[in-house]
Amino acid sequence: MSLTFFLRRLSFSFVALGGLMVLVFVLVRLTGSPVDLFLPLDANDAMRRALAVRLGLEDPIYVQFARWLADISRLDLGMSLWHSRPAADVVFQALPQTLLLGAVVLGLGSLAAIVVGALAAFRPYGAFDRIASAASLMGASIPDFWIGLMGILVFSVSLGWLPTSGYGSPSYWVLPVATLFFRPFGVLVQIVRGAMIAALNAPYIRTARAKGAANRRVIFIHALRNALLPMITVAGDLAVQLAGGVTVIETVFGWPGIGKLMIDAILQRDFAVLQAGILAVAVVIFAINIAIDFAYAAIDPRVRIDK
Amino acid sequence: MAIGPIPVGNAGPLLDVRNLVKHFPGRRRGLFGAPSAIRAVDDVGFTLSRGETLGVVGESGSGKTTLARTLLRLHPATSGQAFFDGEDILTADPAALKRLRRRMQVVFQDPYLAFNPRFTIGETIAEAWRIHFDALPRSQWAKRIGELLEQVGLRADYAGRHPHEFSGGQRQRVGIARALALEPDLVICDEPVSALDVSVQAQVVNLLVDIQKMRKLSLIFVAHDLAVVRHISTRVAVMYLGKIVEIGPTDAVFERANHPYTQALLSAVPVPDPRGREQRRRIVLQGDPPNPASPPSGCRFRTRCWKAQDICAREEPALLDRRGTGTLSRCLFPEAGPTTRLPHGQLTRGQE
Amino acid sequence: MTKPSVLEIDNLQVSFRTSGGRVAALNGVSFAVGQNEVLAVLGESGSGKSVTAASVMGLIAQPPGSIDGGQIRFGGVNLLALDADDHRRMCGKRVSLIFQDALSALNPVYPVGWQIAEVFAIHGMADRASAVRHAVELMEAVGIPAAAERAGQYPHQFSGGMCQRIMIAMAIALKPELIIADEPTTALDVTIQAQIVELLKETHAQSGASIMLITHDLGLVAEMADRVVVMYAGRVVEDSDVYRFFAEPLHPYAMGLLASQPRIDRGAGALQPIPGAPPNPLALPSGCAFRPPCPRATLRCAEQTPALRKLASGRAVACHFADEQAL
Amino acid sequence: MAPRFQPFGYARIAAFAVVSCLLSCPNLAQAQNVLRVVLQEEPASLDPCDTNHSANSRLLRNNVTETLVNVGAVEAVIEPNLAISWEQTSPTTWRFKLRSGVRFHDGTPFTAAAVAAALQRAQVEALACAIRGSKLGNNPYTTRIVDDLTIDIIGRDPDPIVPFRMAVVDIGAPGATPADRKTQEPVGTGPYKFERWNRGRDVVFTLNDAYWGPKAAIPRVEFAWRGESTVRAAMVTRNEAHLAFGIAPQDATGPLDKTYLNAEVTFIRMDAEIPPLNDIRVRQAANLAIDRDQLIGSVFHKSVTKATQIVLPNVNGASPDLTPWRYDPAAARALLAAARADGVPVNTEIVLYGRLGLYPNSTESLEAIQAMLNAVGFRVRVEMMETSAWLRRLLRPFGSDRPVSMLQSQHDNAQGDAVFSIGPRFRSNGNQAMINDPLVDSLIDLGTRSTGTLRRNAFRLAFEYMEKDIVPYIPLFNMVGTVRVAANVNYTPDVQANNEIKLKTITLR
Amino acid sequence: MTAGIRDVNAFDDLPPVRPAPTLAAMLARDPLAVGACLWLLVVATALLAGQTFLADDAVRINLVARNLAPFQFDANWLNWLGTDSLGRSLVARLSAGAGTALAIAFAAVGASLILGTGLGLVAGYFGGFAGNLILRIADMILGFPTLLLALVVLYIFGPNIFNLIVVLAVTRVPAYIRVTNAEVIEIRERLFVDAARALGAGHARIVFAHILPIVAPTLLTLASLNLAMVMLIEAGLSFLGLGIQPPSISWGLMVAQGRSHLAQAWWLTCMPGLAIMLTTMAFNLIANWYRIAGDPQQRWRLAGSEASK
Repeated sequence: MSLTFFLRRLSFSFVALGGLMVLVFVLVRLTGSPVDLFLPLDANDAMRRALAVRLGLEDPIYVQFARWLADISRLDLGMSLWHSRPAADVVFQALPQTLLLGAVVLGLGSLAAIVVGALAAFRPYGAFDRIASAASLMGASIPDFWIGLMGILVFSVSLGWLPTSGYGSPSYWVLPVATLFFRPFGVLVQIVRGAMIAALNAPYIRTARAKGAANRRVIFIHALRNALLPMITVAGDLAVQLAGGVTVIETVFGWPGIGKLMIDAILQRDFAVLQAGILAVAVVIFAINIAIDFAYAAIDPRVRIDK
Repeated sequence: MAIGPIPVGNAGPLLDVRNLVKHFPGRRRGLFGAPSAIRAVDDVGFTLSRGETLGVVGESGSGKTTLARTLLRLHPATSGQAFFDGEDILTADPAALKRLRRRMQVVFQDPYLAFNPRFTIGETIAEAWRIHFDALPRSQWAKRIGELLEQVGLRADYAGRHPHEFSGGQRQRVGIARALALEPDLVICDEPVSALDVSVQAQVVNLLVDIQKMRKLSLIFVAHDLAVVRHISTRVAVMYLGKIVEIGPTDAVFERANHPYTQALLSAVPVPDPRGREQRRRIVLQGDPPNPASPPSGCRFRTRCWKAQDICAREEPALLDRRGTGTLSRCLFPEAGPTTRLPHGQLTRGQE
Repeated sequence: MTKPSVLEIDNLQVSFRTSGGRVAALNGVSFAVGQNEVLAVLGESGSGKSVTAASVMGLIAQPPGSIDGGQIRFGGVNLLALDADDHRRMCGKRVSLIFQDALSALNPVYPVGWQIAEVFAIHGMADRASAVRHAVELMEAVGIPAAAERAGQYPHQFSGGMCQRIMIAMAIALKPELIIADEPTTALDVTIQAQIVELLKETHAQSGASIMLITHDLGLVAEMADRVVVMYAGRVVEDSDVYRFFAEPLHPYAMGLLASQPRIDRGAGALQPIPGAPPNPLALPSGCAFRPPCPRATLRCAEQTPALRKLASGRAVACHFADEQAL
Repeated sequence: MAPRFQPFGYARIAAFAVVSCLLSCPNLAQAQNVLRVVLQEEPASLDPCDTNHSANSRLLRNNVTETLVNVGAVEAVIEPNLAISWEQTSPTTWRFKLRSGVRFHDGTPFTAAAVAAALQRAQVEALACAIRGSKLGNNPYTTRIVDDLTIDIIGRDPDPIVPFRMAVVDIGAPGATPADRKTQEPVGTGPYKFERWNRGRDVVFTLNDAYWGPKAAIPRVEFAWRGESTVRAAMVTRNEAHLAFGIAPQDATGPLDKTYLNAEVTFIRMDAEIPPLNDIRVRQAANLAIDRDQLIGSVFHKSVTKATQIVLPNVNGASPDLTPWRYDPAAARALLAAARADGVPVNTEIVLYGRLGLYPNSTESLEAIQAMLNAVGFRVRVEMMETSAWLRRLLRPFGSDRPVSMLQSQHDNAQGDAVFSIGPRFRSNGNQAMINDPLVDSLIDLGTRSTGTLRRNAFRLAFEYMEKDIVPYIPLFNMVGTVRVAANVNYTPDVQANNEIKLKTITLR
Repeated sequence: MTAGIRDVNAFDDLPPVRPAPTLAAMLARDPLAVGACLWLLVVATALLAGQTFLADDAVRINLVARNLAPFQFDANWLNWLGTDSLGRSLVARLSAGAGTALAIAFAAVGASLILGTGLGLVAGYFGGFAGNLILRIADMILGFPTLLLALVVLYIFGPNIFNLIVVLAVTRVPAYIRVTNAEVIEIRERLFVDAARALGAGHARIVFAHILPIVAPTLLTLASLNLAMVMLIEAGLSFLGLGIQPPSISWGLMVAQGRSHLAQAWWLTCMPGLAIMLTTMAFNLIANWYRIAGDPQQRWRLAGSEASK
């Protein structure tokens, strides 16, 4: 990955981010005003108008946008109407829990997928492969919110082994992580398996075998590193999509993360939090993409900076 | 034979290529820098008469395939002209180009990739008439497909088969049949036999030679296999890094090569005869060819040439017949090269 | 042969499962590689020459492949009867392999020096530091300039010829008794081919290892081989010393092959191709596989598969009608 | 590839660490000195001036911050709290005597100045306090400090119910409550001190040892939130919590579940301005078509009672004499037939707007009601929506090209005076009113201006006139709430439990 | 005719045409795919029933027969899978939900398939500024969580079936653009395309006769996978309250509604969830099977073992 490429990618990301923010800014304001939601039912027109004026909602949208841009340039993401706090605070309080959950899920999912996928690829269409393929397909097909509810029903309500929901000690992590685990695992097993089959059929694997390398060495040193490349790409996409899956799971498990926050912000028309949240998600995704580029470069010398 | 000879227009060469240049964009320099150019074909010119076969040889990266593709206008040329029967291929408008393509056909290298796997052989051949709908009335398609298949040595009833059912050699025969469907004046063959086994290769070469003679076709035969080129060509052009370094009558080039690169190339080809191999000496060039994105100044071969002198870096030799042998070459110091006729020849060894 | 053999292949039978059904790739292949000998295995695509090499190296994927019978004796041991690990320990150490397309035969994600040094690591022959030192020495030995510096570079930074040199370095690293070179020059340009042939010759001269040269290139055979084994449709049809082979080939297929080869030292003139299509492994004719295009074929050829007969001269041929006197 | 490779032989390479030791279950409720309460939703703010949101007031009201007076839970009468007495000294002025010896949690004394500051702060435009909207009306109040423990509260307009209004103004410590922004760390005079708010997880209160009244029994209280009724209920069963509020009817089946009348009344508003609902017979038919008995104990909790009007009968000004609608589908059909005969377009499709999650089984209740209405000949289509969209249908301006509709609604009058309910819904200029009747308007105006019996009777007349002669609503039920109480906790929820969890009354066994 | 041509030979007989295994035969070799097809058949039957004679049962309220447990086969068959909290037959509701789920999935996938393929062809075949722009926009959409995107958009434009289909289609379009683009770029460079161009073929002929038929199997596999994905996303959105709105019936919504009865009537959540999972899995399995069956290199795995020899 050359510096040029990196810079170009960076500039594209900024343009995309800017476009996204304009879009979100305009669109959320089309959904109506937060005033009715925020004020009690019995509030009169004067009070509603006063609040709207105070929130700047009476101004033309380009004035609002200019103001928002000016605030952004001072690193001010605005005040949350409902939380009466800076939206940035609200978002950054929720972000770590989501990132942590996503990282744990993706980490475990990738690890398990690598092992299962690699072993399945060793004997394509063998017994282990068939079982692993069926299991991974099932994993990729499970609606996460459903398996989450079933998990609560069985392990918490009926058996009482695990806490029902909430955020805290490791036992609180088991159900959410297990719930979110299936899909990335299922998808990644398929990818790793495919990539490993391709890698194991590559000429350089014959070379390694001809050198006398043992199976373990062939699989984990020669084939795996090559097979990781497609996996990393897909894992990146999964990481992005996980942000969506987390939303559902946070709702089910009362997980204090950014997904739940965004849902609430949407329902409450808390524009500042919604905008800050989307900005945060976009920045995280951007960071994930950069990390993937670096991981790619670390694994594959062909994409590194040419001397 | 159902179709008579194509009426020949004005006299003069069928194809006249002048100063043909084809650059490919290379890596971009810096964030806003202009991309560098890979000079795949650089200032190439030659003429081709009716009924003549020009062999184009060179190693990978020499630009021989790019030359063929540019002449077919499969990609646009950077500059230069290529007159086909007086009409410039490179600037022809779509209608004119379509007209030209009817007279100018191609046989590709890889018989596995050159066919749409979903078409039957018959459909593949008939596609020509589908595109040039006035070439042959639809009622005659089936009959003509059968004739063409038989002409290239296949059974007419194979028209309904799919390419994957055929062997490489058979597929290449179909490729020739497809090229002949429009009764062209010129067929450009881009490495037509390099993917084939030796025994099959001979079949296809013979077929091409026969058809060429029978139909008074002009052929451009692009290949890296010097033995095949020698066998089929009346004239040979040797390319190195986008330039023609030597061009002349086949026997002259093969037996009295002027250019050191041609000499090295000829000497490198192993001769299928073990007698006297211990005494045989060959020119072994050192190192790899330079990067075509930044070719050496002056003579492009100087970096690997054992005769190179200072002037070779400053001055680019023109393509001239310096020794009056009928062969044009781009070398300031041409001399009669080693002959390839005698297996026991004493050859100079390249720089050590 | 008077020379003792390093490798003896005896009645080897290998088949593969394909969409068209089970295909026999080797129908009882037998030949031997003598010590310090360069043996060329000559054949066209589908003749089974690469499958033979893969069988020796234990590279037949099972499934879809399966080794149905025969023996591969290396140094007196039947490799096919060995435990997979024992077989593996022989590969790379006592017998090594050079592939056709060196660029793709090198792992793209590891430095070339590492890949050469790995040979030592796999066979526990050197510690890390000396393995790397050996690797650089080997790169120098095969003619890679600035070897110490280039050892840290990756395959994609090398040309095809350089990659083939690295493959050769890898193959000679542990001073094996046998080097199998599977079409080592096919993917290369002529001038680079010449370089690699020179290198192989030097390597052979210096190491004294036997070389089993798998190729379809008659020129290369003439250039390098001491003896030639011709394969056709999964069988050995001729086994001969190289001079007599080129002078008077015994098998009709070998004759056809020589006649169809265009030669750079001869001008225009019709080639004499072997007529017809190459054998379809899914539908081999009964009896002799070369029967359909063979000018000498009789009814006997369809009824009886000719065995590989040893002739008085030490040559061997699998044809009912071939013998030296007849020529 | 070697034929003898066994994939499972290598599984040990990736053997996973055994994590089960980490999975010991929390058993928090076993601790003797902690009360753990699980609620439906986390408050957005913990500012004393946002106690109009029940998520906020359930935590703060009379636990951390206190009000001058309280409204009784049984009879809607005013009881002393931080004020010990009050009197109306002029039509616009009320004088409150404050309790002495009360200190805020930060140590500062509770004085008239603190009351003045809290009231002023609650009315600051820029703060957008939640209590300002409805509870303080549109009447700006000023204060006059008479002495440290006496304060006059003065309205711009005459206001006969200032004490009712003061029951919703929580008083925070002036020194610890910034005037220009919301506080996240409330400081009040109540029996519990705010300790921390771990956002997304919990809020913790600890006992205020210096409380002016009888001290509470439990040293520490933790609040948490879960969206699912099932989960909340399970938390008590599983000893993760002591009190779980908002248990849905279907979950409220165990011996631990305590049900309380929660001051909520649910009903359906009909758009009486558009045919066919502009015909009273059609509106009456809709009421007669609902089989309320069927709904009780199925979709609604078995303890709900049939509503007669949009407030509870014990509210000041409500009518105790109204009776619930009977279920009479035949009569409903007859009324519709009569209306149809008069050319009323009875077959027009009526949209029944519902709000998702308005109360447990909100959607199902509307589906059932839709079925009942359609059974007598209506053509009703349910459309469920989230709050914002629902509000657009609930509140003026309604828009002239709207479809004819019914709208699911619910109202909570915990303050005890009908004025909080009647004006916005029935007066012609009310922001939720779809009727325009001069008699109703004048009755409401009369009641609002008056006190005592006159006020009560004016409102009562208005309610009765409306229910009999206008029928703008389909009253459904006086709702109940259910709280699951752990066996070792003494807690009895009252009618105010949706807004107030009276922690000082709770003890552990 | 062949005069003058040497070596026309008599030995190039091709083996007789081996009949390619039919799709049905290849399907029979994969028991999982057979199971998937059977399940989809069940779903299709239910779908038809749900649109016709079960339509009324799906909304018929019977407060007496509330929350009946499943698998009581002595009862009315409509109640074999239990009833919901309003006493409605789960069999009928699941059948009605199948219609919603599949209609949305097929509409969204169909729309994105057509749109994405078209745009991908433009981007891949013509490239240039427009192509680049298409790819960048696709990147942008793909670079954001589908569910979150759908959430915001549905929230803004209102949750109804049409908007849901549009949103799901738009979020899936980039996948087709990318795949089509990548494949077209590769196929465009294949020799047979050059051969067609050398014959004088125009863009239309190259795209529709040569490129599209080669890309189609890949796209169909992707579409099958996307059917599964779209179903899951639709279910998730309905679960969050931003997809199908009650009283419409969808499997995801049924899970959401059943959630408040989790402790008393597990089947309200479990049955629709299983339906989603099995259907999703069926699409995935068929995609998997087709990936092998549609690939001549892999097809032998689905051929009769030694029998064909």
